[in-house]
Amino acid sequence: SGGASAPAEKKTEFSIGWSIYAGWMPWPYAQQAGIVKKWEDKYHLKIKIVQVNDYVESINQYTAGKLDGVTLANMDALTIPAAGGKDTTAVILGDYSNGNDGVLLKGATNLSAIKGRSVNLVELSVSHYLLARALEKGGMTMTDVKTVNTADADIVGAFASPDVTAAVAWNPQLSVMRAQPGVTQVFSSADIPGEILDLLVVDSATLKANPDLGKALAGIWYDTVQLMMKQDASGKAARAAMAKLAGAAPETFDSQLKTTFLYTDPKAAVAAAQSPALVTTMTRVRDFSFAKGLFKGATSADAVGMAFPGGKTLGDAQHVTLRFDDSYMKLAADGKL
Amino acid sequence: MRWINWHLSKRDRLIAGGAPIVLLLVIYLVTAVQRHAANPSDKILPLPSGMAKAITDLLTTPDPLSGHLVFWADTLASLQRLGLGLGIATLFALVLGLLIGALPPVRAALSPLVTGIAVIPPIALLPILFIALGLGETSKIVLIAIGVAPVMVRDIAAHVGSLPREQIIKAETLGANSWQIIVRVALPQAMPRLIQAIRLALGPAWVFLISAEAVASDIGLGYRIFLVRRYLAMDVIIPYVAWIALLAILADLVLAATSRRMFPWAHEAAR
Amino acid sequence: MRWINWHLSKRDRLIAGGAPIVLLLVIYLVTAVQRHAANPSDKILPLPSGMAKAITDLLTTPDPLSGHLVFWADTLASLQRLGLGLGIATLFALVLGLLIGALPPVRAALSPLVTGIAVIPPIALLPILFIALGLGETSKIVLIAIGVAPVMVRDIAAHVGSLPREQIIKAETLGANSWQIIVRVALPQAMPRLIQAIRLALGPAWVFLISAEAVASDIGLGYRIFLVRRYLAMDVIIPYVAWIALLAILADLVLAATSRRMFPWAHEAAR
Amino acid sequence: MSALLSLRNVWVEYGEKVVLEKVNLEVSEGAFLSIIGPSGAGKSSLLRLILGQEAPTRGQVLLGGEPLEPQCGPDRGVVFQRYSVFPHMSVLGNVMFGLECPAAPIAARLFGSARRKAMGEAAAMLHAVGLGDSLNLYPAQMSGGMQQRLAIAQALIKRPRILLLDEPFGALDPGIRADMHGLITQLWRDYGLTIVMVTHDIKEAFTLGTRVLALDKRRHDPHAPHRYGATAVYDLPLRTAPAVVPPAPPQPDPNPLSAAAS
Amino acid sequence: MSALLSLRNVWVEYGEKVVLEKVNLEVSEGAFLSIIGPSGAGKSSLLRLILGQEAPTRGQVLLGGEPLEPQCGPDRGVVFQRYSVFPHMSVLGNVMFGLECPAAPIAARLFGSARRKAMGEAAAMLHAVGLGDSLNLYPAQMSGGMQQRLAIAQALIKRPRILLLDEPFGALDPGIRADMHGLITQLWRDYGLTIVMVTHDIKEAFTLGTRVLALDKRRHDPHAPHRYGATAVYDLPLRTAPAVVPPAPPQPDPNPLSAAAS
Ligand SMILES: Nc1ncnc2c1ncn2[C@@H]1O[C@H](COP(=O)(O)OP(=O)(O)OP(=O)(O)O)[C@@H](O)[C@H]1O
Ligand SMILES: Nc1ncnc2c1ncn2[C@@H]1O[C@H](COP(=O)(O)OP(=O)(O)OP(=O)(O)O)[C@@H](O)[C@H]1O
Ligand SMILES: [Mg+2]
Ligand SMILES: [Mg+2]
Repeated sequence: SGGASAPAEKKTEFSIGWSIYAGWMPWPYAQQAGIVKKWEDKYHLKIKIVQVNDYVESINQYTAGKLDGVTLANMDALTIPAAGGKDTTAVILGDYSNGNDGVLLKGATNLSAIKGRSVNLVELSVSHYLLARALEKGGMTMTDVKTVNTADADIVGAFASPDVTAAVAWNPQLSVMRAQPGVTQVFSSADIPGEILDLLVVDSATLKANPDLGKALAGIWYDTVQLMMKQDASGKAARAAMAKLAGAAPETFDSQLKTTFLYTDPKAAVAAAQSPALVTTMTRVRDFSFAKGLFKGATSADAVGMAFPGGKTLGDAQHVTLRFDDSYMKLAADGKL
Repeated sequence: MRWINWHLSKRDRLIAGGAPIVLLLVIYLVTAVQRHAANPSDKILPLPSGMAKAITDLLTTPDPLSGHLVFWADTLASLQRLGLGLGIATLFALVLGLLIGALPPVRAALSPLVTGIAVIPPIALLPILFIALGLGETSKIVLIAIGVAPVMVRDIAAHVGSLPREQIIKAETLGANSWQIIVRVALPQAMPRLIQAIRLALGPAWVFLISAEAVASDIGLGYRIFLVRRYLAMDVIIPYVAWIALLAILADLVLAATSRRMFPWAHEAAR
Repeated sequence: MRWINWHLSKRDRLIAGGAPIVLLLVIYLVTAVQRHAANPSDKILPLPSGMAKAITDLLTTPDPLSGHLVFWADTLASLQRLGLGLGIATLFALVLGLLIGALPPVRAALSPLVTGIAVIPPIALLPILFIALGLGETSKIVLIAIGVAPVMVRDIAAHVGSLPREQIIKAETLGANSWQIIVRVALPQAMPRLIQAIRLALGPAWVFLISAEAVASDIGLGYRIFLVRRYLAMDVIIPYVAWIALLAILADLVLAATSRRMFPWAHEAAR
Repeated sequence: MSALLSLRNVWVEYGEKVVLEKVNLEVSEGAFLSIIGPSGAGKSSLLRLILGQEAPTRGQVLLGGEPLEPQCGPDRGVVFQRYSVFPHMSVLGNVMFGLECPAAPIAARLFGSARRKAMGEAAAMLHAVGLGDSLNLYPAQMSGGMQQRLAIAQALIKRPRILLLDEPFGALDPGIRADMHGLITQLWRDYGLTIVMVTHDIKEAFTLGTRVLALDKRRHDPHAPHRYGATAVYDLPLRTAPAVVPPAPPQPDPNPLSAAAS
Repeated sequence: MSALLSLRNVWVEYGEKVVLEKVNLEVSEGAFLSIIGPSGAGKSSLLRLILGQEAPTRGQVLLGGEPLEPQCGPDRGVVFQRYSVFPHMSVLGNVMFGLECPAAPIAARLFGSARRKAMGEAAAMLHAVGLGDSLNLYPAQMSGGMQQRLAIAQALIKRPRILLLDEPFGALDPGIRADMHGLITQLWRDYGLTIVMVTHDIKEAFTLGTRVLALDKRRHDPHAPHRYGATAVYDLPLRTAPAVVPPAPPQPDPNPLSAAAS
């Protein structure tokens, strides 16, 4: 079980969980295309890429110590493993949602029409956060709407029901829902760029004992994203394969990629990790989470400590459980992997 | 004394029945304490103190929607859905089970359909349910009913169908028509089995209730469980599940007692 | 002819049984055509052509992981899990059901525990299950087993417990000890009921299988259904559900025939 | 006088096994037919045929000249060999059921004064079979003989045109058996019933019946015992129907024990 | 000679209802006790007591001087009033079961030559009760009398020390009944069994038994019929145990039909 204090031993076999989301499809593709194998051989270790169909369950499995790393959003990294006392390090800042999350209304084209409606969304998720930010920007508060928790697998079906008129969702569901007649996207993550981040996190103790794991993961990641972003046949084939793995048509997948700001260049990722905007974002996220009671039993938003590149911290510096580590991305940027 | 004849006293039965449950609780406690020694903020196996605190919170916090205390509001909402869903399923089981079991033409016409519905996993077709019934209470209640009714219908139909043929003949010689045989011969003899079927359906009914509340809801025990699952708050989930189990066991005991009281003839050993 | 005596010929039974199913299909078709007339890209009620196309795709595309064709790979994976889960549940039902039903001390010790497990909705404890057993096959099989076994155990136990007391006494006068009574008197008479219990458990077993595959899996009928649910691809979901229903109905028929063939004494009307 | 019930060349077979073969029988209205024969000869099977519970493999059963419908109606009453009463009804309820069915086609229950009248009638019949003290028991709380008497009371209260009795007095002691004989004879005479009774008590068969039919195998193949079935080997007419010459009611022995012990 | 079985001031009550009161009975080894009495008197209840199936409300049942354990063992054999055989076993299987249990404590089945020997023994017993042609039938495929004979064969094959028979020949025709009488008497004599038999046939009670016990109510309260129970009203010793004077086997009537019809 993964506690911050648990001494991790050196090992050679690791498992990384992923679930279906446009920004995370490079992982299974890397395995399929042999990129994982290449980096495994280089660092003499084994990395199992494990699909977990249910996103929440993949995080739970990581928190419970059954996975060494997992793909997740910044907010969930904070509220689930980190708030649960599991010392977690974000190794890769993969992308930010640039329209992959959105607020949809039926029969209205303006955000202000949301007032008084029931909004279906996955409560306490980034959708909830997005809704809060949307309301804030529209001069409203959370009390102006009523939220109905809706499972992400069922939200498309639910939105097809006539009595559901407002919803917040992410891709791929979002694009299907938006395609319904009479539906307008009135707010999206493109309106708050860089706030919804998608990360690859690894258990801090494991990483400390096995720094090669971080290097291999960074190697795999940048190899893969650089391949998929090529505008030639090989890039197209890679994207088509990813679409298939996600159960989507290639065109749908491409359109989802358009609303995903992928940090294909490690330098950009390092810059984003070092930027003070990250601290601002995380402050917003944790204030929202604390207000929603996601820091179980804590008396203040400072209960969970976060560390950023360059020694900056946020919250309880004595109990840092979420670390943004840019060193592996930097190695990639410097070509030293 | 052969085991088969070894009837325990009431006291011994309580002790024997309690022992494995207490043992499981002790195993849980020991494991939880160990985990907490390793990681004081372990979420997976919360300590009783943590659970008490979490539940106290829910017992004292009013639900923003209804103004009632969260815990009771959840309980009430879930029990209402469960009661309606099980009630509808019971009604179907009784009516269809009797007709299918007693009347060969109805059996021929409906039993393939019921078998078909029984084997279609309803959660796979949720979107169709949403379109037809919306996302409100109806679809939750219908999901429970569709989930448990087919098993109950088939159980009652099989039971009625296996009533001794002599009883039917006897009733016919006494001037009973099909309807009278159904209401006076088949129905009363199906009742104890119906109660047994409800008892067996309680577990699956909770499963479907929780699934329904997980899909789309803003109140209910299943809603809360799936909501807090997002941050692995086992300190809420475990007491909620224990509470569900307690409610279900109470219902089970009440049903068993009702059957013994209302249908004494079904519980006397035949002579 | 009274309805209660109106036994249809085999042909008439087929017609009567087929009619409501055909009717439902027609209603579906009409509704689907109407919806497509209003919105040609309607996803919720796909036309047969659309479903045929979607399934042909799955029937011709190899699965990237296993290299087998997706449809068959899914079917195989699911059937394997289902078979193992149901098999384990059946074994439990038989062993525990016999012991609880026949031996009062075992009943006293285990029946509260079994009732407790029966009423705890296993999906509420999914996180614990996956954490304890990992994301592999074990946890899926165990979910199915935990989901259906308690109902089966209680059913068999109730059946064995209601065997006429005279039979037990008779066996004892013939020199049988508890073990011999269990294997020679209780077990064979529990077998037809066990088969009936498996038939009734098939539906719930698929529900649990699909729930398990929805959470953690990369292959299987339930996985595929939940995967494409994100795109509301009813053109895949409906054929998959129909395929599940077909498999389950086949299993049901095979079980019913097995019971009639292996336990003829249980199917002759008592004289 | 035309026959009320006729069996024409009737065969009953279970798979390979021939149980009854070439049974020809004409039962006239008002007859009291006793059927005797060894265990397993097919006596109960014959009753099941007349009841419409089973159809013959070959041949025809005619009731009032019409082929028998394969279902049973209120014109026939039955006491099965294994006293089959409704386990979920009290003693009184079991007997009242036959009165309630024709009177209340929809509710299947009587209320108010009609109910009280039916209760009185049922209680009187139960007194006649000696169950006056057990009106509220359930069948499972009664002894074998009491259940048998309940089944008799249940069948008799309907006064069916044809009454089929399968060893109806087998579980009764001599005293009560004699009372039952008296009761049956009286009802048979008063209502002109037609009775077919299977019994193992030869004396009973001859005292009560106007005609005695013996079923047995005529032929026996020791290597294939199932090959031949039973048929009527004796058919002894004793008296004519009661309308013409009412049979004397049998005199029950007031103290069977002392008589036998002496 | 000390009693094998003694009942000391035994009462049986069901709730308010007193069924047996103050029953005192000593049965010596080797006795053949016939019990008679009206329907519902408590004869079957008495057998259930001796069987250990039920405990007396008051009083004591002693077996060989020891208080009876509340469970039944292979020293006692029983034929219940309602022929209770195992519905899932064939005729042969039903009878073999009693041979298999003691011989195969774990497998509960015999194999090879032991099995063939048991089959032979069981088949012989079934021939003796006239079921030699029905070895492979299931009970549901048999007539009432055939099931009763199966139950008799099942109990007899064990040659139990105490044999309890509850109207064992009720469903049999006179011919087969006489065969059964011969069979029982012979086994009783050959193996020195102790037999307690309930019957309604007074003649049978007196021909077979060495002692006849009549159960009936001594007192009767017409306003509260359940208040008083039955007890032994007659207890007639007829002969001593067979070891001393073996009773003559009854002579079965070769043609009961002609005898009765004459
Ligand atoms: N569970 C019970 N509750 C109430 N009364 C009961 C119960 N079981 C038996 N009795 C009563 O006990 C009495 C004796 O029953 P038992 O079966 O011993 O009679 P019996 O002498 O064998 O009669 P029969 O000759 O008809 O078989 C009956 O009057 C019956 O009503
Ligand atoms: N389902 C069946 N399969 C095979 N044989 C059967 C079946 N039902 C009855 N039989 C046979 O039919 C024969 C006649 O049975 P029936 O019950 O009519 O006899 P019975 O004359 O009433 O005998 P009893 O006097 O013993 O009651 C028996 O030999 C029995 O084995
Ligand atoms: Mg018969
Ligand atoms: Mg009796």
